[in-house]
Amino acid sequence: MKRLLSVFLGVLTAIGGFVDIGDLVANSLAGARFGLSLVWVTLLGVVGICLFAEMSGRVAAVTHRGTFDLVRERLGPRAGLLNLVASVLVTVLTFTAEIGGVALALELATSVNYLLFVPVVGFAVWLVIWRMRFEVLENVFGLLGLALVVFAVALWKLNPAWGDLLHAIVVPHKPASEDLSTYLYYGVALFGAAMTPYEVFFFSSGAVEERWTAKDIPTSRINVFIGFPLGGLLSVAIAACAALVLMPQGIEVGTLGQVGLPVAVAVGKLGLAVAILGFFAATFGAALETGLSTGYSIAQYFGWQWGKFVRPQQAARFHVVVLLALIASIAGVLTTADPIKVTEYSIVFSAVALPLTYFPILVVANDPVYMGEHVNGRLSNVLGTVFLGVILVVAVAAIPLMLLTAAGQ
Amino acid sequence: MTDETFDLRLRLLDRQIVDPDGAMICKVDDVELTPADDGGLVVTALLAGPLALGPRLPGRLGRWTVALARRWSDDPDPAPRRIPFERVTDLGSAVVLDRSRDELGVAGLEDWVRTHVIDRIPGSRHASE
Amino acid sequence: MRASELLGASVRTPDGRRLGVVTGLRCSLDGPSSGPTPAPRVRALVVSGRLAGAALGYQQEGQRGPWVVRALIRALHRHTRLVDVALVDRIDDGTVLLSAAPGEPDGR
Amino acid sequence: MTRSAVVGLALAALALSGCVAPAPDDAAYESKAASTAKAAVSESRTALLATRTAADGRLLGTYLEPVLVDAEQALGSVQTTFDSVQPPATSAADDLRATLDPLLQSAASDVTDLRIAARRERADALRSTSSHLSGVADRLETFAQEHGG
Repeated sequence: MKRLLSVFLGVLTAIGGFVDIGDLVANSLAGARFGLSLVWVTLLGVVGICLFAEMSGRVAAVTHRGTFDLVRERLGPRAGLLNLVASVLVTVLTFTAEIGGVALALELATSVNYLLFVPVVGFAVWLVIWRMRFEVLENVFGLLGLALVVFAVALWKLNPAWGDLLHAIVVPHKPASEDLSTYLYYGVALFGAAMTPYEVFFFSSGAVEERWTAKDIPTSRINVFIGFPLGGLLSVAIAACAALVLMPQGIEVGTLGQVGLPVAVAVGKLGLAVAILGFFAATFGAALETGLSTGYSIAQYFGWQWGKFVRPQQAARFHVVVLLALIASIAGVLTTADPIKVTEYSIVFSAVALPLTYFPILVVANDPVYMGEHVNGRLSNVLGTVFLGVILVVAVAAIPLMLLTAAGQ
Repeated sequence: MTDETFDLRLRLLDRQIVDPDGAMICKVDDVELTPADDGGLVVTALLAGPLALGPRLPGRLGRWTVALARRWSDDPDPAPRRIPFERVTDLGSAVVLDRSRDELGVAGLEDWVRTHVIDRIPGSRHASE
Repeated sequence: MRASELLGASVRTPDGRRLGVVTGLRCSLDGPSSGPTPAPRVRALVVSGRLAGAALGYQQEGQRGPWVVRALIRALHRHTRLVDVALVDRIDDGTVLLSAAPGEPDGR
Repeated sequence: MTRSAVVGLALAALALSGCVAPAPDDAAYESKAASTAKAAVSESRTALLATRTAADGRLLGTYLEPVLVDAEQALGSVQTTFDSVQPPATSAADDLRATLDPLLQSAASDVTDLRIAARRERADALRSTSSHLSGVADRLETFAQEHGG
């Protein structure tokens, strides 16, 4: 019974923790501009993240080594360092976007300018990372993130023609008014948002934090294969709400306030309050994840002690790295650069960095000396190879598309 | 490791080093090889730290890493931190030693950061709640 | 000597022919050590045309999938051979000089 | 740094700054005008949707103001960006500007009025300004459609 409960809790936190500022912005943006014609990209991305999160969780459970530990081992110190620098830059950019997102959520709840919240938010993020136990931190923000289910409620209340909705998802049509390059650019952004690399660093390092062993692999699979797709459905609901309420009005999403408007229209005040809570939890949780992931990656590359399962004193360099990343992110938000724009760039650069993370995981998951009987099966390898191809194409296309479309304008 | 032979680069170099309790110490940044009396080259020590990693990094970055580590050190002729191979008790997904980090005295930067930054922040000595 | 001085070093025969670069060090676990674990003893240098991808592990037996990656890496390293460490004469600034030419590639 | 890297960085910086080169001909100017009108429609309709939802009692009081402030600022920057483009020296370009500029100004001032009325909680002012802004937004939309946006 207790075990069942913990599995259930794991699934819930996986759902609630799936969406972050990148998913919120990218899905709402794409929904308002392209209707449901890009939902297939989100679904594809969800399959990809399930595949690779399961692989990295399995690798971490069997070897007790985090992703970057293995990246350096397989790519060597040179290519590993290049990989580290690129991944850390993207993760810190995402960290900045998440902190901006928390502050924007607070602005919507209070009418007070978001910049005034930034120092407080930064301090709160640090305090939680410094003091709160890993399991507590993961569960609290994962469960609160479930508040975003209100987007699904809103969609249901909007009572769309479900058949047409499904048809638009299954048989996507690019709106005639949009260029193909713009359509593809937003596709890249959605893919990057769904498959953000930090999620894998966090997931695998989290497995080590929680001292998973090979016995925990089934639990991990349930979390991933049930939790992530349901979390992905929240992303789709956000896109569908924007498509139903904002698109007919010609509204293009550029603020977090616009993302929440469909909920107010469909559900009302209480629903909106829940949505704001969801924004807060999703971005705050993701801020913790990105902050920790920065520390995980750097510490794992250099072999330093990392993690929240030891006292901060015993992982001094790890905590200093997290603190420095936090300071950089706070400074980034305080430049008054629009957090929504920062988010858009962070997900496109995530798409560029995807192969750096996913390729080494695929290789290590195939190493029989490491993995023993838990080595990748044929299905994982066939899908993994297909996705590696997709990821490579997306990564190569991302920057040219960005330049060609002037970042989707 | 049941293989009859294994690749040193694949199975030893760049691998995580941990103490008997699993606490992370450092990476195998390089490996010291010594010609053996009865032929071949034998691993006599694991090398760690910027003076071992630096030479493996490309061009200017590598040279800067080494130069910086030399400046940081009090020793007039600094060498990488050396862990004699006798300390190794297991070679698995990590290299396990029979001593803790403090007993080995191999983590200069960690100690410095701990004393000068982390210990000054309240709560650093307590586990998370 | 450090392992990193060998890895990536180019390998030449006495008559000056370049065999390739050292991409790996084949070890057996039977070297002398006063500790609980026998020390790895380098038996042979793995010599291949190029360094790229050699650390991914596809030159060893057992690492099979994914098929595409394996095929690619094996194609890159199809001229891989093992050179007995006893053939090493001296190591000079990034070059390993052999005392005699080794036999033909072992086909792996 | 190699030259290709410099060029790459310059291109990236150009893309990131989102700035537009001075419009060289009528067609480019027209397309710029159309996309400007489209952006203005988006911001005006956002303000309208938020105001209407608030009037229905479905929006939190704290939520309306940031949405209106954002729309107001965005309209301001949309207008500034358009005005910074040097129009080609043709009567067609002058006509475009003469039609679009007053609409942009009107939309911006309406959203400002909405923001002020919202803070003062003046329902009547909100209603009358909304209906005016609604007309402006429709004209902006027509303009955008006519000019291929």
